[in-house]
Amino acid sequence: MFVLTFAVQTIVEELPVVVETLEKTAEATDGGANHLILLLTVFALAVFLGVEIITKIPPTLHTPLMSGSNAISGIALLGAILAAGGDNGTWAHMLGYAAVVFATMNVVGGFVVTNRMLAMFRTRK
Amino acid sequence: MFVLTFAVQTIVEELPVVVETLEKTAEATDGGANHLILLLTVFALAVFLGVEIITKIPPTLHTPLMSGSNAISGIALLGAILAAGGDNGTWAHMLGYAAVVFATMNVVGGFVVTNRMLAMFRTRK
Amino acid sequence: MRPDLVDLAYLLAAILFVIGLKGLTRPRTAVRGNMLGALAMLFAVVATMLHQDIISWTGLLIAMGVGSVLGVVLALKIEMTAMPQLVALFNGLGGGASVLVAGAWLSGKEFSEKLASGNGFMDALTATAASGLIGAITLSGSLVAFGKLQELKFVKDISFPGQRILNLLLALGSIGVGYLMVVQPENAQLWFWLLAITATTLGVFLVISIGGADMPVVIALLNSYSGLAASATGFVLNNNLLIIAGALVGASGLILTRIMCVAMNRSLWAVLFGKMQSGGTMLSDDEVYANVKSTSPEEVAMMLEVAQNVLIVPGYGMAVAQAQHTVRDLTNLLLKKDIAVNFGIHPVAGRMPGHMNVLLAEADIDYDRLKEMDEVNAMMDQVDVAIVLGANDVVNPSARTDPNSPIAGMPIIDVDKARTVIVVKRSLSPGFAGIANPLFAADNTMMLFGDGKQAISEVTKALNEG
Amino acid sequence: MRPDLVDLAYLLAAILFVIGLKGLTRPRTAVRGNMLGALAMLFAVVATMLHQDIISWTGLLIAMGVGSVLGVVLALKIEMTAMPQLVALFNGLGGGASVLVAGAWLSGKEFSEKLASGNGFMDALTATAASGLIGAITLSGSLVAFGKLQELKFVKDISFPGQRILNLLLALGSIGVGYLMVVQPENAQLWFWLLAITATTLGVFLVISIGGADMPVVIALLNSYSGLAASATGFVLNNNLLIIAGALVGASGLILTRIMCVAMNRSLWAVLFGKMQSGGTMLSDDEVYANVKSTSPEEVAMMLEVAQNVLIVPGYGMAVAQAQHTVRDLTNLLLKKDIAVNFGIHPVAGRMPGHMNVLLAEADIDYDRLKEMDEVNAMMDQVDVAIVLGANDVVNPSARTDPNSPIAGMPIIDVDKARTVIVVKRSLSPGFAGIANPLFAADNTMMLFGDGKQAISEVTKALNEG
Ligand SMILES: NC(=O)c1ccc[n+]([C@@H]2O[C@H](COP(=O)([O-])OP(=O)(O)OC[C@H]3O[C@@H](n4cnc5c(N)ncnc54)[C@H](OP(=O)(O)O)[C@@H]3O)[C@@H](O)[C@H]2O)c1
Ligand SMILES: NC(=O)c1ccc[n+]([C@@H]2O[C@H](COP(=O)([O-])OP(=O)(O)OC[C@H]3O[C@@H](n4cnc5c(N)ncnc54)[C@H](OP(=O)(O)O)[C@@H]3O)[C@@H](O)[C@H]2O)c1
Repeated sequence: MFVLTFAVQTIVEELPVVVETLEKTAEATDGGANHLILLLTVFALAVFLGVEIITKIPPTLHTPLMSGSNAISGIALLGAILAAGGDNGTWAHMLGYAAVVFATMNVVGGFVVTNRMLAMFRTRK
Repeated sequence: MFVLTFAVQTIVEELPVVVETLEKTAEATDGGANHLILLLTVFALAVFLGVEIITKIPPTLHTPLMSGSNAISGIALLGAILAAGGDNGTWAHMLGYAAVVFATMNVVGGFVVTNRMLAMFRTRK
Repeated sequence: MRPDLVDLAYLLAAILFVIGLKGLTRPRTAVRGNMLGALAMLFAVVATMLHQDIISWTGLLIAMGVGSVLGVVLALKIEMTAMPQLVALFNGLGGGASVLVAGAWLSGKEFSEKLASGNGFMDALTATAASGLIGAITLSGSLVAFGKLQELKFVKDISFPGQRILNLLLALGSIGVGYLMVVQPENAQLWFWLLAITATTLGVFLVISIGGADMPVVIALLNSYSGLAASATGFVLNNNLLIIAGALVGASGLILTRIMCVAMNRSLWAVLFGKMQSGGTMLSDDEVYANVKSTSPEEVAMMLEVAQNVLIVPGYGMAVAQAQHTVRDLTNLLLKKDIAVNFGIHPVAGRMPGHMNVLLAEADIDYDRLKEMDEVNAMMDQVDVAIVLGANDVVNPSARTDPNSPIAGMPIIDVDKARTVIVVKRSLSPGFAGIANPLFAADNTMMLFGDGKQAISEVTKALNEG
Repeated sequence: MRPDLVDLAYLLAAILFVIGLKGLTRPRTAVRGNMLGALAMLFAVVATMLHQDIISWTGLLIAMGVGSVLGVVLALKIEMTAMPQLVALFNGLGGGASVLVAGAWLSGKEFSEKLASGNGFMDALTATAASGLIGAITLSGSLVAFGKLQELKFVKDISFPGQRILNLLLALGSIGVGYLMVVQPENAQLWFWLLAITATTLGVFLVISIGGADMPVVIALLNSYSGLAASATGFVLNNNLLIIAGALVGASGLILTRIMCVAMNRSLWAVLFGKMQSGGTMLSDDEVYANVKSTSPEEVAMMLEVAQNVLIVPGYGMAVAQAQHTVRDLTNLLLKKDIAVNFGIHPVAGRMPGHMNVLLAEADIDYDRLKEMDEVNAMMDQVDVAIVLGANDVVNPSARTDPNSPIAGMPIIDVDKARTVIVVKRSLSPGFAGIANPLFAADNTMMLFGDGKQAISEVTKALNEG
């Protein structure tokens, strides 16, 4: 409860600051906002591409698709590696290592189990 | 012929320069090369997306597709506008205006003729 | 390796992911598609390890070794029937990793440099908050889903008055805290972990009240979230591969969610927030089941002997009983006797989309015999014997007949229109939707009570001897 | 408008383009899809006009006005049969615009600033060279294609010994000059225009030797190029909308090219560089056409009167004769007499993919009657009368029977297997592949000589009266 009240209070107090920060961000990132929009473009295109491809996948393959795409979502592993392996201090390293273990499980386990499922489909002609 | 000999000669002479330039480019664009790769990413995703969508278009609609996508290729119009309308000197302006006329013809004509064709398909239920 | 080379490697990996996903569109290329995906991941990991910012490898290799061993063991030990749980578990881990990465970034070098420089970096902070929020919901939601599917004792369907309001408050709270994080970068760590806790709680409460039958939808949705979380992390780290891979997964999850909702004829909103009203014209079980006839394996064998066209409709019970291999034996026997056998696959039979296909494929049953719902329904009047094997909701005619039923309007496989129906299950207890099934008491239905595997193998034996 | 807002507008426009293209996948949504594309373009143009770098509007508005008027007039005046030419012309203009934009950039402010700063900007220069190279080839190639299709006198099929070597030299020369441009930015303008000239010449020589029948493939390929040129311009200007739209067009052109090559059973390489060898077992026309029987409209009407199942196979001749409306009248009359009428559409009938569909749609002929090649071939033995209307190569049985024929292996519509075949054309002259057609002399074939429109309307009249 206390945290909540505090939070609400801070939000109200900070309101004028945000406008300023927004403007600062906009100025500072002239050319950088451009970069952000490029990232957004990449995101939007990838979503469209995903939709187009996935809608073509037949029902038979939906379970492998689910576990396969789940494995891909472990891509956060790359971020984990950078966090754990970089010059970042102990706390960041600890978080990073935990993230590496989690994400690796997701990635490796996901691909292996998907392969196991799909191999069943292959045995039949 | 003369031009050709001259060109070949220059190419040979310039060879050492290119390595240097390449390195300069790489250094100067640290973070900028990143930007180039983002642009390449956008390009690659768009190509894949295009392939996925276009392969779904039925033969009936191939002629409108051809003229419609042709209209879209007139998108160079945006570049033409920037060249003709910017602070660029007479020569660039002249080229720009010519490009604007050409590209507008491509765009407007392309969309109109596509619409004309497609409207025929619509009249039937 | 120079950052731009790493980026180039990421671009190649992204292209490999796309090609791999395209491979998944056909059974024949699916194995290769999955391997391409794994290869892309390996490639991306190696490129990242070579990044010039990585100062030590030992810890990383150990951590990855541990993760790999755990992952492989889980993946190889798991029963095919427990696949939904496993996906839920992995999914939660992925979401958790996103939260941890975002947290690590906030206490890392780049963040402190940005903070010191005094420049605004709202976009990165917003992405961090999003990554924490979505990742935490994915983490706790997936773990709760895992618990429900695994039928862990301490995970119950909990719902209480005011739950929606609590959820709304938690959601608003998370957004508020995220906002604070963005505007007060000096306290970013504090706010971030508060955000993570709030969102984790939210994830628990969101999923805990959803019935088990809807778990697959929840998992697909959470899968989509874990992709979005990875994308958000990509925005934080300015990493296009994370963005692309995350977006692909996000799209995949969303589409699977949609497919399931359509197959159940319910809106996503109803799945997530609507309670399954426990059924309109609610007759007591005694009334519905007054005229149930039961039968024996020998009698079933006799009926099969004289049939020309048999349809098998498998459901979740087949998965539980692990009866797929026994079913294969029965099928082969029938085929040898020149009796046509087909399988009617309902899109949401089992606990995952395509669940039945995987199991039947495991038992080497011919791909061509698996028919989709529409196809079987069209030829139902030519079916002499329909064997319903551990399916319940997907063959419940009240979906068609009772407009007040909770599953009203859900398309079903119309086995009740076959000449004779044999229902194999252990009792008269309901399926996951929790409602009675008038099919069991229909004139042309006979119940064969018992475990699916056992019952089918007895039928096969009787048929062999008879 | 701030550059980042312009970029945001471009992102929205790109999404609209994608959605518009998706609309083109179904006839019902195609009109809307095309309009969305046009809207996206308008949106992008307006955003660009508001860009802070634009200092004057007057000239721009005038130039765009002129272009729009010219474009609209051409688009509305053109006959549907001349569509291929029009696309070629527009395509050339688009390629030309890319060249001009790249040239303008080299003499613009940004370039001189970059040059003065002494920083490398190889990537932009490479993109400029690519834009000039591809754009120039597109420009001249498209105009030559236009000339051929329009049958302009001064554009002939020219091929001479050593042409391939010349083309190779021109290609190498263009690349060499492009390379010089990149390494000598101080002389960039000189090299660029030299590049443009070389590439223009290359475009002319590449296309001039390709036969008229292959023009549609060339146009699709050049369409793809014009997209790639726009993408390259996008890399020069750092503009993601140009990149995306260009890539979409590039993909579209490539796929259409592939579809056509597959339908003709020829490789792209053979289309571009192989000469159509003038036919293997080359019999003289006199030999092939010894037994040709001709018929009259009245006789055809009598045959139709007693037929139950009529198949009409239209080809380029129907487009030339503008016979589609007359065909519609005949169809309606036959239907009134309870005679089944279908249309067999070969994928490369006419001069563009889908050409026949557009024409028949123009005449309001029911969508369902248009059958694809495989479908008609499967039911060919039930066809009583097949009317071949101005088609030739696509019904030439030597594709099936003569392994040495230039069109050997190309899938055709097997009208020769129908009970009776009526071929409507003006003479015995060959189609675009330039080879004799044994169908015309087959026992079950009768020729109805005359202009397509005239002949069909006479048949209709006879049928009405008879
Ligand atoms: N597949 C998906 O993607 C998905 C997604 C969302 C929701 N769902 C939901 O899941 C349900 C699926 O329907 P369904 O018909 O497949 O399954 P169901 O309705 O859950 O019924 C399964 C039946 O199998 C029987 N069973 C359990 N263990 C057995 C054993 N060892 N041997 C024989 N029978 C056994 C059970 O009866 P006894 O206990 O009497 O044996 C039960 O009635 C639907 O409600 C659907 O909406 C599925
Ligand atoms: N559609 C595409 O996308 C595409 C792409 C690439 C290549 N092609 C090529 O184009 C050709 C298309 O085959 P097709 O069978 O449609 O056409 P075609 O083989 O070119 O034959 C057209 C026939 O129509 C006749 N004709 C012309 N004007 C006529 C009129 N006014 N009235 C009646 N008949 C008339 C001509 O004979 P007369 O002069 O005796 O009247 C000619 O034989 C193929 O070779 C194909 O490979 C098409």
